[in-house]
Amino acid sequence: MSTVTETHEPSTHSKEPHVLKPERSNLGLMRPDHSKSVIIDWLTTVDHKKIGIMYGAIALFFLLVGGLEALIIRTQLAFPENDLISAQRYNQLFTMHGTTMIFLAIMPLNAAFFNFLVPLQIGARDVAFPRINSFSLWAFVAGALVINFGWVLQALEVMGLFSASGPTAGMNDFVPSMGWFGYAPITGKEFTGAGTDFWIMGLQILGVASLSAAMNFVVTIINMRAPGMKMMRMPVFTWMTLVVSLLIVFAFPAITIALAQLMFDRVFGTSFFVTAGGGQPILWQHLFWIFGHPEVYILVLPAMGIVSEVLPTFSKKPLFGYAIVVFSGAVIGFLGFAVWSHHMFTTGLGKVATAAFSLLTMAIAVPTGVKIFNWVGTLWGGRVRFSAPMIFALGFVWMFMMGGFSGIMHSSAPADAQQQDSYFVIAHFHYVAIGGIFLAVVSGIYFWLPKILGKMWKGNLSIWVAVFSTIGLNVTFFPMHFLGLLGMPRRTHTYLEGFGWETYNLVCTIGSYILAFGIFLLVVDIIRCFRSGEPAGDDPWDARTLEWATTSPPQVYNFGRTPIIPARDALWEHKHGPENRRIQYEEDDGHGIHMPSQSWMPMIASLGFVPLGLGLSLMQAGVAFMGYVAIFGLFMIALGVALWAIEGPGGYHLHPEEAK
Amino acid sequence: MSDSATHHEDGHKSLIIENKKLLMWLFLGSDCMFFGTLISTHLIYRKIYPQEFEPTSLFSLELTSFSTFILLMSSFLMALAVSAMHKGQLKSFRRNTVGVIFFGLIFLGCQVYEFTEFAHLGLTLESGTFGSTFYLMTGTHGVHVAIGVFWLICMLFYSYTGKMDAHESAVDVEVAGLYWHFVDIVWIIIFTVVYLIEFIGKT
Amino acid sequence: MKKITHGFSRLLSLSFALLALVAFGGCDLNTKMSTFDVKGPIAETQLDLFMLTVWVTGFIFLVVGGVYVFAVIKFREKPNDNSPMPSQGHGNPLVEIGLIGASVLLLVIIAVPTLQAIWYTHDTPLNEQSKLGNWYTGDELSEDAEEEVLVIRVIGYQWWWEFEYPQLGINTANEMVIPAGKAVHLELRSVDVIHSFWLPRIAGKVDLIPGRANAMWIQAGDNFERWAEKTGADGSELALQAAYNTYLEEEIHDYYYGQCAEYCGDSHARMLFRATVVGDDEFAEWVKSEAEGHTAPEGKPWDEWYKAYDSNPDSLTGDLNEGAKVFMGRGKCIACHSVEGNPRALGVAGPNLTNVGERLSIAAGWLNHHDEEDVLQADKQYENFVKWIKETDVVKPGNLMWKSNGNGIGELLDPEDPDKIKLLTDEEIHYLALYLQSLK
Amino acid sequence: MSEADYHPLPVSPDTDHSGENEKYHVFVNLALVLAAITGVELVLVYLPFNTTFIFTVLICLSAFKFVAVIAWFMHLIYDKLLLTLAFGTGLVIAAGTYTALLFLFSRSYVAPPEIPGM
Ligand code: HEA
Ligand code: HEA
Ligand code: HEC
Ligand code: CUA
Ligand SMILES: [Cu+2]
Repeated sequence: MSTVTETHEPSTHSKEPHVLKPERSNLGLMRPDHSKSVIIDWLTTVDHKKIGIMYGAIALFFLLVGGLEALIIRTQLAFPENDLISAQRYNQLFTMHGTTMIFLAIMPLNAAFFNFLVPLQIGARDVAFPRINSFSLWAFVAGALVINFGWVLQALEVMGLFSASGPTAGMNDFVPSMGWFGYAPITGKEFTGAGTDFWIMGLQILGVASLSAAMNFVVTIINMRAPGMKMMRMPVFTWMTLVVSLLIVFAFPAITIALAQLMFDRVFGTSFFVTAGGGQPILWQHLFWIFGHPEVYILVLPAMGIVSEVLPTFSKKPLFGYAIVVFSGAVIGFLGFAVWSHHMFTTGLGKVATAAFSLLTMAIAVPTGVKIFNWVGTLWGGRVRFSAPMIFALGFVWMFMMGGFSGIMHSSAPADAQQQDSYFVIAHFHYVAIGGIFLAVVSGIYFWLPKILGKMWKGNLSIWVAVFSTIGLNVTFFPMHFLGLLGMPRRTHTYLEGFGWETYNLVCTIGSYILAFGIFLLVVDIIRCFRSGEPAGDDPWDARTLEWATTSPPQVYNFGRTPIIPARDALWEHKHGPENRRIQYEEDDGHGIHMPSQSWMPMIASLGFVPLGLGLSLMQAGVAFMGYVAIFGLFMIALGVALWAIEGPGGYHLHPEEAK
Repeated sequence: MSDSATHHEDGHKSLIIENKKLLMWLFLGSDCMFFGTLISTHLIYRKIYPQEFEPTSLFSLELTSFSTFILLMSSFLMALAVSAMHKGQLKSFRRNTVGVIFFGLIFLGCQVYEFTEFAHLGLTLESGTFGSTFYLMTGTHGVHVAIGVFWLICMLFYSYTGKMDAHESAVDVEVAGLYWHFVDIVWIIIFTVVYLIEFIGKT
Repeated sequence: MKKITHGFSRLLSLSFALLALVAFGGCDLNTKMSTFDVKGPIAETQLDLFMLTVWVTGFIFLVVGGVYVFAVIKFREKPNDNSPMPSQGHGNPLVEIGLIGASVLLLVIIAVPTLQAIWYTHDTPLNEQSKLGNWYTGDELSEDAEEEVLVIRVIGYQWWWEFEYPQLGINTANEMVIPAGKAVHLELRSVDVIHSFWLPRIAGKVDLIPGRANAMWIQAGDNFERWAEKTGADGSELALQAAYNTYLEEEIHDYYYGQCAEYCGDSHARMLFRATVVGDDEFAEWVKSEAEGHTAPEGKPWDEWYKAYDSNPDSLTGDLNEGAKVFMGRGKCIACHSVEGNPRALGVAGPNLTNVGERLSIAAGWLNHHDEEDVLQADKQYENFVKWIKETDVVKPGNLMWKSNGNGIGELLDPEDPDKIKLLTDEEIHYLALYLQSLK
Repeated sequence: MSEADYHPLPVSPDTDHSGENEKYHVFVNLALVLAAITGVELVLVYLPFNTTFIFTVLICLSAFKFVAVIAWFMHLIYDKLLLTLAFGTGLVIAAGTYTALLFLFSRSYVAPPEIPGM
């Protein structure tokens, strides 16, 4: 193993070098620790950093997929009565675009940051349950596969090689096509085919992945902090992770049950949302948005966390009003549960309910505003350096504010009656999604990739990424406000001439290509950094938090010895603060560092979801033997969990100086 | 599943709550939302279609009270089992756990009986919203009970392997216990809002 | 670093230039479905509220954005800046509280009119003038109906609209007719999936949800009091009334565009509708003609026509008779469509075709045959009928008229060989189109 | 069970279990109370009181049982406050959300089934 190169790491007495050999687990099988094969090493890893990197890579891939879908959408809409793609294909594209972006791109991107950073920021060895962490990752992959499998079937259908014969016989939509919030009753089996089943099963699996990951992070943050890392000393990003994890824990059950009910409607003939049996389709909307609104804060709070790290670093000042920023994050999360019906202002809720949800929604502007004000306060009197991460963070504040303001326009229910389901909504949430979350995530990538890879960015391509993506996103999404107000409904695959929408649509489409070029440059920049970046050093940005105190990239064990944290902004205080705020390290007790063992079982258990999900969905489409495949999947999950329980946690000890 | 990086001495616990215990409480908090969704779905449809279905003609208050009582007692035994484990009294732990498992199985038996009975009388998953919500809700609860029984059986077997560790295993049992009690309190709610209130003024 | 700052400011200026171009560069806000060019109290209330939110947030945007830009520029790192560390301030509770207070205050400015508007749009416009008894000049109404406002039951189907007028006993599709200046109560129902009724220039949308009884108010143009109050006009009662009528005639009387606003399946984009706003007399006339419906071709009574049709169809000749024969016969149109007056055309699965020849569009507003001035163009209309009957599934993929469990016109069987599908021939379609054109 | 397979476990020294014996009595008492309440509930529905009254009492009784099991059987009152927070947040959000949801549904919004054309 490698040696510790941390500058402030006191040297420890050296140990006799010896080679680590994998041991047997309680099952009698060899554990995949210290495997020679890189692939096996990554597949079985329980290292939060590797898991984070995998989350990030997969999420970036899906960002491109979702973006590509958006580009096709935009191309179709460039001209009135365009027939580049059929109505059905268009509907599938926007459904998959929304689902992909939210569940397969932004959420896992956030998860990537959580995984990589949180244990480092709190000075922990790893997350609380490393194997559950691996399970979450692979369950996410399984869900992504199941949701996207429809594209394969759809391709086969187009080639005439497949058609549905089961309960959804005659329907040829194998990719979900009911919108990302899948309002009943269009998800019923009279209206949509197997695509809906893939969507249900995929989201259900992604829900399992998110829930397990979120619980893991709450426990990690509460229990695994280094000595002295009090709650109010934690970096804001870690705080936001905690809030988001709690939101996931409490919001996902609503959609899990709703999806289960929907699945029962489709498979077992229940009538939760089927009008013929007395079901009320509107119940779905409530259950979905009870999850769905907290979900949008699940997406944005990590972005706010990232920005709250970047702004102070590049202003050389502590975050203005740390406690209030943290508190307002928690308030946003909590209030987020009380506003779900603002997505349903046009469903006839009644006066009192409409008024209540209107006012509650407006109230969210206050804690959000507090954050904006404190970010401005952080810049005020600081020394603002325009490094790459900072440019994007500054862009975030501006663009997010704009998106927030259109949110406020929505929150006034009577005004929303004109905006709901029009392009105005699309404009609103793309401003918060691209202008907000996406810019923040890019800022995070520019900020932390040197830590992750140990390599520094080359040159100033980042400026061009900023130029093209910022211009692109404004040109794409600003005109959409006007489109919406001029009456263009969303989710329409084409439109007639003469409604005054032609120019705007063309401009939007051009903008989306500019944006795509910006993102293309980002990918190029990442590849360049990866392939030929210069060594970054431990702390290239003169940053403030603990993750910069270790090596870049960090060692498997994160910190050779556990740091003792004397203050908030621990590294900053260490570098610039008084003597008594230096980071100390715990005495070496000679045992070495205990490392968790790697394992196949989480992956086996979670990949069992693939046959389970596909089996149940294909059963609906009438493919033979799919019931057995589903049962096999169930069996695989059970087996994985059982072996996981029996094999025992294992673990081995590392001595950082060994290799010397 | 003992799976924790802090398994050995190098972990630092900020608050001295066992990881697993915290995890279980979080899960239970989450489970409140799960059952909240199920129960409220049921109540909503009862509220808007009060005339659609007359459940008192199906429900047997005697049977349900009996199974409620059984579940409460199992909860009591579970509490004793956890306590025994903390005191290191393996024998007492086993005795109580067998009781819990036994009662759990009786409860499941009652539920299976109830379901088949109702199905005979014409209430099925397909018979309107009442059937749908009732079966999914009580069924999900039943699955929870079944998982709990399975878990405790595993614990019981494990106690004979001699691998039990004083502290770790006590926590494991406590966590299983928390789960079991939660299943019990969910039933307390269901018993009242799904069964009992239907009978008010109808007897 | 200098280069970066440079790039950043260039980026800002460039994007602003583009934004300005897009936002203000010759765009017309008075389009067919614009929420700016509104008519009537409901859409006006909604627009006013929207503009209020724009002003308030715009104000905040300028202030906060201004301070923000100022901070970024003022406190940027200057080259050769050797001054010590910036002061490490952690926050200032007074500033925070002040800003929170200010935000709350600004929100109240939005919140109060919001509440008023919620109540207003939910239970307004029931005014004396809108009661049917006070303006409806057509046939006798029941006593209850005289005291009520006009009710229209809007029923959403994949992908067309049915408009039923229960008090007047008529039923039409895709193009509704409403009186100017009167409040109208809409009952919104759906039979399949969720749709949403959106007539932007008259009112914001409300959804049609299966299993749910939704309702909304619409009103095209102000009623007399509101108009008088707004214009501040005064004069004799008679002069005022005349001025008011001119206002209705010139500003409100119009052809309005609406569209389904909730995703409802494949052809959601092609589920449009129209509302014609007319004066009281014109409305009564329209109701009368809807209720009477049509006679058989050449003014024949239907029982006579059917007698001839049943005994010897060949005796019925001429374009319209040929069309009617296909309509009642091989086309099976009457299985799904009703035509008022025709005793056998009683189908309910498709739109009511009474006066379909008068409508300016078919296929739920997707195929239009009117010019800029909303005047019907007969040749375009003919083309559209032909196109619709010939390529129903192309115009609206997934449409029930084309395929519907063997009843659709894409599934018509050959009478000679019932195992084969035989679509309508061009000739048959030609006659059908002529016949449909004659339904006015 | 023979003595042979009786393996007493050493009590881990780091945790204090002196309270376990008192808990035993608490548990027994609680079990009795819970059983009694269940009995009372059962009788209650048969009594000819005002329905709202019975309804309220039933809800209160079951809420008490609910809280009691959590507090004592599940040790919450003996445990760290943080656990109460973790669980309580979920409970409060669930209770609040779903109570609100119940009020959002009303019979007056249910459309009568006869729709022309159906
Ligand atoms: C990604 C995250 C995200 C975020 C952060 C937000 C933030 C907000 N959203 Fe948004 N929203 C979405 C994602 C998001 N939204 C999505 C995806 C949809 C559509 C779903 C779909 O239909 O597909 C949607 C839809 C949506 C609707 C429904 C529209 C409709 O369909 O009719 C509404 C209605 O109220 C709304 C409101 C708000 C409000 C009030 C905020 C607030 O949190 C914003 C608060 C921020 C500010 C206000 C700016 C900064 C504040 C200040 C500078 C302080 C001073 C300001 C004031 C006093 C006003 N949103
Ligand atoms: C966080 C989420 C997120 C993100 C990031 C985006 C990103 C984008 N969205 Fe998204 N969008 C949604 C969430 C998001 N969207 C949701 C939830 C909906 C609602 C869905 C529904 O109605 O159900 C929606 C709907 C939606 C619509 C409305 C469709 C309709 O209602 O009919 C449109 C239309 O313009 C659109 C456009 C775009 C564009 C142009 C981008 C761009 O920002 C994308 C930019 C990215 C790229 C262009 C990728 C880069 C690509 C390359 C570099 C090419 C090379 C790649 C390969 C060869 C692999 N989106
Ligand atoms: C199986 C049922 C069915 C049959 C048979 C049928 N139609 Fe239709 N028709 C419909 C439906 C449903 C619509 C609404 C389609 C839409 O706009 O989405 C429709 C719409 C129309 C319209 C447009 C009405 C409008 O105002 O938009 C015309 C015209 C029409 N049909 C004519 C015909 C003729 C002529 C025939 C016979 C050759 C016929 N239909 C047979 C179901 C049917
Ligand atoms: Cu009907 Cu969209
Ligand atoms: Cu929302």
